[in-house]
Parts: sequence; C-alpha cells; structure tokens
Amino acid sequence: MRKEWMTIRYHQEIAHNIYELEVEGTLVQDMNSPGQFVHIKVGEGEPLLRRPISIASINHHDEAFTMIYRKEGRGTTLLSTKKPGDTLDVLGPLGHGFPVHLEKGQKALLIGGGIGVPPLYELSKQLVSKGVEVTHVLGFQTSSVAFYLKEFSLLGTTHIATVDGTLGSKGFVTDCLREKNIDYDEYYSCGPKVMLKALEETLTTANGYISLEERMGCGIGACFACVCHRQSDPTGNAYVKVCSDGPVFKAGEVVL
Amino acid sequence: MRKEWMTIRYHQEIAHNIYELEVEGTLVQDMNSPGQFVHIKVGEGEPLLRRPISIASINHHDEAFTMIYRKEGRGTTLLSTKKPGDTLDVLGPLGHGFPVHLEKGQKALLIGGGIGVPPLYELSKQLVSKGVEVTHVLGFQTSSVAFYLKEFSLLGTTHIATVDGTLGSKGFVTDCLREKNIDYDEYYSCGPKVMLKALEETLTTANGYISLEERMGCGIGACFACVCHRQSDPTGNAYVKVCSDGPVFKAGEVVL
Amino acid sequence: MSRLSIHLPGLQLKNPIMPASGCFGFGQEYSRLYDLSCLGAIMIKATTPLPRFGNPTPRVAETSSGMLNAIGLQNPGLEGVIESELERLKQFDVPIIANVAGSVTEDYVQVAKEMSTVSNVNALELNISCPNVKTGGIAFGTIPEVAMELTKAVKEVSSVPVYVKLSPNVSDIVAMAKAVEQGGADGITMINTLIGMTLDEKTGLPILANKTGGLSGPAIKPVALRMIYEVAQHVDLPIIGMGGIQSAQDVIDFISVGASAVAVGTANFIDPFVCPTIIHDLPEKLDALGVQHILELQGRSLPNGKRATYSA
Amino acid sequence: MSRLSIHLPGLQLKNPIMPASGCFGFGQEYSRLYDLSCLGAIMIKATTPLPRFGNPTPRVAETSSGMLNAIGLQNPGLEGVIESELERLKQFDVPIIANVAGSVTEDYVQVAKEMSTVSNVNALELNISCPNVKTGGIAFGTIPEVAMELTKAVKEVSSVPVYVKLSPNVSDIVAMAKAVEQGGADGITMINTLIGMTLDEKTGLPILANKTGGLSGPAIKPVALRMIYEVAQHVDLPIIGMGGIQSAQDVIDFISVGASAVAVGTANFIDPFVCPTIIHDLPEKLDALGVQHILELQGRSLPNGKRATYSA
Ligand SMILES: Cc1cc2nc3c(=O)[nH]c(=O)nc-3n(C[C@H](O)[C@H](O)[C@H](O)COP(=O)(O)OP(=O)(O)OC[C@H]3O[C@@H](n4cnc5c(N)ncnc54)[C@H](O)[C@@H]3O)c2cc1C
Ligand SMILES: Cc1cc2nc3c(=O)[nH]c(=O)nc-3n(C[C@H](O)[C@H](O)[C@H](O)COP(=O)(O)OP(=O)(O)OC[C@H]3O[C@@H](n4cnc5c(N)ncnc54)[C@H](O)[C@@H]3O)c2cc1C
Ligand SMILES: Cc1cc2nc3c(=O)[nH]c(=O)nc-3n(C[C@H](O)[C@H](O)[C@H](O)COP(=O)(O)O)c2cc1C
Ligand SMILES: Cc1cc2nc3c(=O)[nH]c(=O)nc-3n(C[C@H](O)[C@H](O)[C@H](O)COP(=O)(O)O)c2cc1C
Ligand code: FES
Ligand code: FES
Repeated sequence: MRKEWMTIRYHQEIAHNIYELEVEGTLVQDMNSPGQFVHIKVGEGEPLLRRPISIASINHHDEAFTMIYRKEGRGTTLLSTKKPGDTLDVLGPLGHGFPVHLEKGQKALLIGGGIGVPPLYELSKQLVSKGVEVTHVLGFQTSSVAFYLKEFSLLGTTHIATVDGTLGSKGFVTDCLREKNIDYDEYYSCGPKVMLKALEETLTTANGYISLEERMGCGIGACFACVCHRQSDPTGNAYVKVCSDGPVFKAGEVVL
Repeated sequence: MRKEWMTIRYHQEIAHNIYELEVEGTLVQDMNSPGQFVHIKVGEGEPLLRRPISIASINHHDEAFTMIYRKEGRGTTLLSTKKPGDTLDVLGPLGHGFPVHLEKGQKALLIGGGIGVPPLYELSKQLVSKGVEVTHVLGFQTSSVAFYLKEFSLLGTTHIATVDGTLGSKGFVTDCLREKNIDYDEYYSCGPKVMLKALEETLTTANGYISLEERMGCGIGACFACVCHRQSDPTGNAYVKVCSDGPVFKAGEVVL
Repeated sequence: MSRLSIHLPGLQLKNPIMPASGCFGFGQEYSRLYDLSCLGAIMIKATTPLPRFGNPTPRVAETSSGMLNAIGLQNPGLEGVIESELERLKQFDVPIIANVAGSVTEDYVQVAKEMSTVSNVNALELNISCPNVKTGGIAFGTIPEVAMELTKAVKEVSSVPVYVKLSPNVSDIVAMAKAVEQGGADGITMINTLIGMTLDEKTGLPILANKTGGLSGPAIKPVALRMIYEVAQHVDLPIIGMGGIQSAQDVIDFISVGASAVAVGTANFIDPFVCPTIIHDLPEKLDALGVQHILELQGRSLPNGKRATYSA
Repeated sequence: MSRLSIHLPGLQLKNPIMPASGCFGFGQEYSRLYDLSCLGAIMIKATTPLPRFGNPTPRVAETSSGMLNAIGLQNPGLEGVIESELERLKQFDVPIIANVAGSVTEDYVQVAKEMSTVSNVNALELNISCPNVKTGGIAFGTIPEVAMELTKAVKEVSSVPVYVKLSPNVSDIVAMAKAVEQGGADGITMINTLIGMTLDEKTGLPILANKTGGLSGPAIKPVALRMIYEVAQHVDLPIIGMGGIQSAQDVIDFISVGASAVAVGTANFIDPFVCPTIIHDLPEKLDALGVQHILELQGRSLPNGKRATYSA
C-alpha cells in the first residue's frame, strides 16, 4: 500500500452519471487482486475524507488502472470535473480481493449490481485468462445507467436484468438467476447489501464470495468505522473490518 | 452592485507573487469610480468568505476589468491557479472610490504602497484623461515585487522607492516625498495603514484621499465588521464602514 | 395555501426563511438587492438601550468552513433603531423579529418593553447568548435558572411573543431550553455561535482584536442539528433553527430535526441573494421528496417520527 | 538537544507529535507504512475492562471540514490490549499513552491500575469525554466534581502519570480543567469531539446508526484553540492539544496558545503519513519563525506572553 499522485489518462461519462476513469502511476505495480480498492482524496481540503473506489481493470503494461464510478454526492461530483493530465491523490491498493483459485475448465458465476459491477471486470479477465468459464449476470436500475456490456460479453455469456425492463430481463438479478438456472462451481458478487442478502438466500448450492461496502474513515483498518459482525457470533464481539479484512468475504461469513 | 459569473480573459504573474487578472462580463458596465473594489468568491465551498480586491483598470470597450493581487493566503493562492476561460463569482462594484474632481491643469500626487498601488492606476488614467498633471510615488518592499512601472510612467512622472534600495530611492514613500518636494493640489493614496498614517503626518499641506483596508464579512455594509472610528469622535459611537462608506476617505476623516 | 407558509406565535410567515440577527443589519443594504417582502421574516441586529460602538477591529476572521466574528453588538441604540431603522422597514410587507440584548436584566427589560410596542415588530428574540460581550451576558446563556428569570422578566413587559436564542456553549442544551420554556418563552431560536479563536500564523496572536469570537457557518451545522434534535424531543416550543444554512437542502435538514422555520446567517455574506435563492429552490425540493407542504417533513429525523406542533 | 524534544510528566518525547486516541488503532496498520519510532508518542485506542463491539454501522459520516464518528469504544478489552496490542508495540522506541475508558468509576480504576503496570505504558489518558457511549460517561466529562473524584480515584491506583482528556461539550472548560487539576491530574489532553449530527438528504434520518456522533477535524480547530487558550491561563498543568491538526502550522498554533505537545487525529485518515510529514516540516517552520526550539513559541498567543512551564 502506497500513496501516490497519479495522473489521469482518460476520463469519460460512459452511461448516465457513470464515469470511466483511467489513471497511471507506479502504484499499479502493487495491484494484482481483483476486488481490491483504492482510497481517493478528491479535493484539496474539501471534501475532507477519502473516497473508496474499486479497481475495475489493471493494465500493468501501461502502469495504469481503470475505475468506474457513479456521480453521487460531493466527492464524486467533484471527481467528475477532473481532466486528463490532472493528478489525483490515490492510496492503495487496499483490502483483500476475490480469490482467483478456480482451475481451467471450472465454471464461475459473476453477479454484479449497479455500481458493484466494476470490480467484477478485472476478476472476469483474470478468471478467463486462467481458462475458467465465466458467466455474468449484471443488474441495473434502467438501461441508461448500464455500462460495460460489450466488455463483459467478450469474456463470457452475459445476462442483463433491469428493474424497469428497459434492457435484458425485467427484474432483479435473483429473478434472472432463478430463471436461467446457471451451472457454476463458485459465485462472486458485488452490489448493494439487499442484493447480496437475496443472493445468499438464493444461491445456497455452492461456494460464493461477496464484496461489501461500508462507510469508511481510514480505509486501512485503524479506525474501526467499517466493522461487521460475523455470522458465527452475530451479536458478540467477533468482527471483521470491511476495509482491511474485506471488502471481499466468503458468502455466509459476515452478517449482512 | 450585482453578482455575476465573469470569465477570465488574461491571468499572469507579473512580479514575484503578484498577479494580473483580467475578467470580462456585463458587470463592468456599472464600473466607473477608481478605488472601488469587487468581492470575489474564489472556490466553491472553501474558502468560505469572499475576498475584496480593488479594480485596477476598467475597459468598457471590451466589458473587461483588471485586478492586480498578491498571492498571500488560501484565497489568493487558489485564485492564482485559475486559467483563462475559467469563470469567477464576482460581486461588485462595491464602495466609494476616489473623487476625480480636479480640473485640467491641476496637479495630483498619487502615492501607493505595495499591493495598494493597483487602484491608483485607474485613478491616474481618469485624471490624465481630464488633463490633470499626475505624479506617482510608488513604494515596494524590493525590486522583485514591483510592477506596472512602465504603465504608470506613461501617465506621468513616476518615482519609485524600495525599502531595500534595489530599485529607485532607498526607503519609504515618505522619505521619497520629503526628498522630492513635489507640488500638487490634491493627493490620493492607497497602501498599508502605517504608510497612510505617516502620510497624514507628512502631507499636511493639501487635501488628500486615502483608501483603507479592513477585514470584511459582507462587503456591502450589513455586518459591521469593517467599522472605523471617526477622528471627530475618536472614542465615541460615530463610525464609518470601510466597505460601504469607503474604502476611500478624506484624509483626516478616519482614525487610522 | 402556500406550500411554504408557516404560522408561529406572533408570526405569519410566507415561508420559513429569515435572515439571522446580525447578518443582515437592519435590512437596508439587502433592500437594494431585492424586495425584502419575499422573506419569511427578518431578524434585525441586536439592540441595546444605548448606542454601542462594539469591539475594535479586526472583527471577523475565517476558519475551515466557518468564520469567527466579534462585532460586539454595535448598534445605534433603542431610540435609533426604533426611529430610523424600524421606520424604514415599514415599507416592506414582512414580519420583524427584534433581537434584544444587554448586560443586565434591566437592559433587556427596557429594550423589550419599548420594542414590543413598535407596530412592525411582531416578536422579540432574546439574545442571551452573545459570546462577544464581556459583562454579564455569559450567565444568562449558560445557567438555566438565570435564563428562566430573565425570560420571565421580559415576558412580563413584552406585548409580543418572546423567542429566546440559545447558546451552544453549554453542557446541557435541553436544560437551557426547558428553563426558558418554564420562564414563559413562546419559542426558541438556536443556535448562536460557538466560541472560537484563530491566530495570525506569523505572530501567533489572535486575529480578532477581541481575541475570541463566535464561530458560524457550515462548520457548526452538525452541532446545530444535534442540539435542535435534542431540544425538539424534550420541549414543546416551536424552534427557529440556524447554524450553517446555505441551501434549500440545509433548510430541509433543520426542519427534519424539528425546527419550524430557519434563519440564514453567514451565508448572506457569501451570497447576498442566498435567501431569495433558497425560497425559490424549496418547492422543487418538496416535489423531489414528494410532499406538498414543507411541514410534512418536520421532525422526520426524530425517534418518534413527526413533530407537527405548528401548522401552516 | 533536538529542536523538537519535549519533556512531560512520564514522557520524554522526541517531538511533540503523537497520533490521537482512536485514530491510530494500536499502531499496527500504520507500522506497515512507517517506523513508529519516529513519533513523539502514541495514544492508543480507548480500552475498557471487557471487550466491546461498539456501535452499529454506519459509524462515520462527513460534514463540512469535519467528520462525525460513533465507534462506541470498540476494543479487545484490557486483557487483549495488554497481551497482544501492547506486546506488539514493544518493538518500537516510542512512549505509549494508554487511553482509559469505562462506564463507572470501577471500570476506570481497574483499567488504570493494570495498564499502568505494563512496561511500555508511560502515561494514562483518562477518557472522560467520549460522546458515544450512552451509560454514565457524560457526567464524568461535564460535572467538575465528578471529574475530580474520578481523577482522584485513578491517581490513587496508577503507577504512571495521569492525563485527563477534556470534553468540549461544556459551559465552562476552565472549571473542568481546574477540577481535574485538583483531583491530582498530571496533565490535560484536549479537546475530544463536539457532539454533532448529520442527515441522509433523502430520508432525513441521521446517517450514523448511533444518531449523534463526535465532530472532529479542521472544523473544530477554532474551538480547540480557544479552549486551550483559556485553560492555559488558569491551570498550571501541561496540555496536550488536539482538534483539527493537519499541518506543521497547525501544530505551531496549538503550541502558541499554550499546549506543550499535540495529537493528530482525523488527519491520519486523510493522509496516513501526516505525522511523519509534520515532524519533517516542523524544523523549517521554526527557522522561518526564527526560533531554535519549538517551546520558545509556547504561549506566545497568551495575554501575558510565554508560558514556559515545561522545557525540552
Ligand atoms: C470498498 C468499496 C468500493 C467501492 N467501489 C466503488 C466503485 O467502484 N464505484 C463507485 O461508484 N462506488 C464505489 N463505492 C462507493 C463509493 O465509495 C461512494 O459512492 C462514494 O464514496 C460516494 O462519495 P460522494 O462524495 O459522491 O458521496 P457523499 O454522499 O457526499 O459522501 C459522503 C460520505 O459518505 C461516504 N459514502 C457515501 N456513499 C457510500 C457508499 N456507498 N459506500 C461507502 N461510503 C459511502 C463517502 O465516502 C463520504 O465519506 C465503493 C465503496 C466501497 C466501500
Ligand atoms: C477594499 C480592499 C481592496 C483590496 N484590494 C486589493 C488588491 O487590489 N490587491 C490585493 O492583492 N489585495 C487587495 N486587498 C487585500 C486582499 O483582500 C487580501 O490580500 C486577501 O483578502 C487575502 O486573502 P487570502 O485568502 O490570500 O489570505 P488569508 O489570510 O487566507 O485570508 C483570510 C481572511 O482574511 C482576510 N484578509 C486577509 N488579509 C486581508 C487584507 N489585507 N485586507 C482585508 N482582508 C484580508 C481575507 O479576506 C479572508 O477573509 C484589498 C483589501 C480591501 C479591504
Ligand atoms: C457577523 C455576525 C454577527 C452576528 N450578530 C448577532 C447578533 O447581533 N445577535 C444575535 O443574536 N446573533 C448574532 N449572530 C449569530 C447569528 O444570528 C447566528 O445565530 C449564527 O451566525 C449561526 O448561523 P449561521 O451559521 O447561519 O451564521 C451574528 C453572527 C455573525 C456571523
Ligand atoms: C474515529 C475516531 C475515534 C476516536 N476514538 C477515541 C477514543 O477511543 N478515545 C478518545 O479519547 N478519543 C477518541 N477520539 C477523539 C480523538 O482522539 C480527538 O480527540 C478528536 O478526534 C479531535 O482531534 P482531530 O480533530 O485531530 O481528530 C476519536 C476520534 C475519531 C475521529
Ligand atoms: S475504515 Fe477505518 S477500520 Fe475500516
Ligand atoms: S464588511 Fe460587512 S459592514 Fe463592511
């Protein structure tokens, strides 16, 4: 983990309020695990705290990596005004990502919801390069905020669900999963808590990994802002920290 | 007085930490009196308060005006990063400027110290265009922070004093004044309080006008941040507000 | 019936937005920028029995997301305020809340008595919380019994409703609120400024001539929200909330924790048009939140949900 | 003799910079980023007799120039802290100040007694000011007599010097400082967080699961400076100052109003290298101000100039 002023190479709105941001710098040398994140200081002074954003794609050759974020509040709105050539204060890579231990020929199911989709892209690339067969189920609110469909399609079968039915099947990813009955050895998921919860209830048949979000202070494990109970001790003192023990956990490990 | 997003036309460092900044917009239509100022909101959010900056030169033809400022603290440091094409939130014109009531053939003495020099430039231009004979005495800390010497020379005799003697005569403007014994009908001055005080003691022979600085809240007369005692009632309740009654006052009117 | 209109003791407000005392003078300067009749009300600058010059300058300084002021209650005195300032304000169709200050109980009583008889003064705001005057003041704002007695004394002489302005520089804001309720206050306004200090980097000396000053602006908004949240749960009086309000969203936040109306202070210095802008922006916010009247949002932050004490 | 070294009761500091309690865990995470031996000291996270999970999440939220936290004193308990955390810290050449918390006097006494016997614990910091625990706590931090009694009780059992951490959520900070001085405290640390709240814009509900939280960061710096300025004039104890420190200039400001050393809290989250950066930047600042040792600047803001109680 390091802190580096990285330079913006590319920055574009790729769907409604969804931005793709590529930055370069030597910090990329440390990046390997899909599902890790960086902690970005957007403005000088305000906003005060860093913003956690997932690593969506790593490009070691160019010492660059890509993030995909949604313009939401103060921080991401300010971030969206940055231009190529501007520099960005990046701390990372942080946390523990998805394990990439499936073997050639095994099957992986990747399920993403909304702005939880980005980290699955690097994961999918790494799985595919190992010869794993990958199926994606990506859920979005509506077609205008969907992104990276082509990119995912190039890596494996890709099913889309939108809540309003404007793209792919109508409904949630869990509806889509029940319908398609996809075969897999392990599943990997990132998205809103409600989706992860529904998934844990739907996909009881195999090993799964889920990536969590929590409001963070330090992002490195020191402030205890991002603590969750363990399912093994749901009301006791056992805990995990999303920032340093996660954000990826084995399905069933953490109380959602 | 209006509030307008004005566009930066020109922005350059013209001496060590001294910047010339030209902005355009319809608000310039309201500008006439030299010595008035504008109140600038530099960042969105931080810094919180506006910054008072004098109008240094008005260009009605292009609907533009020029400011000259010193990079000091948070606000002016941030201001110095703005580029042509960027917009700036400007409130103005504010306050009462220097009276330009001398007649053709009369003599004006303009005395400026450091970052108090800028408003004298528009004043000098207006006096000269009325046919008034203008002499400038400009004081700076050292040669590297001196500016607009050529511009002032083109309008009238210009004496320079620097504290360290690296340019013009060594010493303060008051030293220079005592030495040169310049003839004038009225004097006009802007600079640090100590200089204005020394001036009022040195130049007792004629009418004078001085421009004051004070920390401001509103800049329009509502908050009572910038109040000074009157010399006619130095410890009583009589007062003037620098922002709305000034920043220009008749010499001897205000307790310095 | 407007979506923003609010009825409070002594006050029929077109909307819940009013400039905060001391941040709007007596309205004269802002009246050149827009029609003051668009405002919900105006809280005029603190008035003392006799004219005051206030503190030496510098009187303001900037801090992170905030500012410090130590004006020191400069004002033209009771007579000056009534004869020229309030007279001038009569041309506007807007309720006036007169901020009453002093050093001893008699000061407050005298100002309150005379002020409350002026035809366009609709309510008083007892300023028991000014951090910038050395004499007495502090006790009024920090000791519940003293605040209660003062409220009582003022209520006895006032012919219009009395709001008491609470200081945030206390250990127990609820105790203060209960005390003024017991003293007969018709409403509470909160919060005044937190006491703070900032230094000149080179000399290390305080920038304000008064050394300490009152901290206002966005920096104090979380403290204001918390205190109103607490008071709204324990006291039945209507609350006019303030502290760092800059936008329509900020107004919604204050209403959400239980305020019935709000005052905008420091933001007037940053954008002199902020009050009309907020008033303009509010209906759109209400649409986005799916409510017809702003008071439908009142108290929605509170543990037991809504607190609709006062209606439109 | 270093330009930054400072001697305080129980503490020989290489420099006046230490991470504030709760903002540095037990040092483990930061020890992967830099050598902790460069720090003046470390204030470790609050310890209670038994392990605590703390509050539900969200536990942090952002405000203008500040943040709110309601961690709720999560910690592995006295035994866990001593056996694993303090043990691990023994590899570093840095004094440890152990933050002692609890709900009742007995908690504090128990933790203090055992903590003070650990070989690398050089001093205790009595946390009588945590705003995020519901039971008891508040009275310790806001009632002078209660604070004095607690200080006394802890002093009796502690074998290392005891610093008491003051809450800013009080009407009279000087009274609190005098009370703990009378109780036998060896030093004061101040300030803890101001109590605040922030809301989710859409729902209007408090963002923190605990509803209220402690406000820290640059927003509170003016309040911290003012309180230290006041306490330094009335109490002889050394003060470790904190509240919004982010830079070497901020450190100079705190020393100027009378602090003998400082702690850096929230800024560690924004820049994990902030402590070593400040330590690196300080000598240049001293050069610019023309002083050899940092304590030459101590108390220069105060009415009677310097306050050089504690020397290098
Ligand atoms: C491990 C991790 C990975 C993430 N990866 C991505 C990503 O790849 N793309 C993306 O668009 N978003 C991602 N998020 C969510 C992203 O961090 C928030 O959308 C962002 O912080 C919002 O900042 P803001 O200034 O726009 O919003 P504001 O509401 O102004 O933020 C205020 C505060 O709340 C925090 N906050 C608000 N929403 C969230 C949230 N959902 N999760 C955590 N903190 C939040 C902010 O960090 C900030 O401290 C991730 C979050 C986590 C924890
Ligand atoms: C009527 C008037 C006209 C001015 N004209 C010019 C000009 O033409 N060129 C120029 O360089 N400067 C001018 N100044 C001074 C200029 O306003 C300050 O240098 C500037 O505000 C400093 O801001 P900062 O953010 O760099 O400093 P900071 O120290 O970060 O400012 C902190 C706060 O102090 C205030 N402040 C600091 N210094 C001054 C000061 N000298 N006067 C008033 N407020 C101050 C700021 O406005 C701000 O509120 C003028 C001041 C006044 C009152
Ligand atoms: C320059 C200034 C002057 C003030 N004068 C008064 C005053 O005379 N009487 C009063 O009750 N409050 C006074 N206040 C406090 C404000 O009315 C308000 O309570 C406080 O500033 C918080 O609101 P804000 O953050 O919106 O400014 C003053 C505040 C400022 C900034
Ligand atoms: C996340 C967080 C946790 C904290 N935990 C503690 C604690 O356990 N004990 C304590 O005495 N203070 C605690 N504090 C208060 C800090 O030690 C410090 O007093 C306060 O944050 C002000 O300093 P700052 O503005 O530099 O953060 C905590 C502060 C934060 C932000
Ligand atoms: S964010 Fe600080 S411990 Fe996870
Ligand atoms: S700055 Fe507000 S009255 Fe002059």
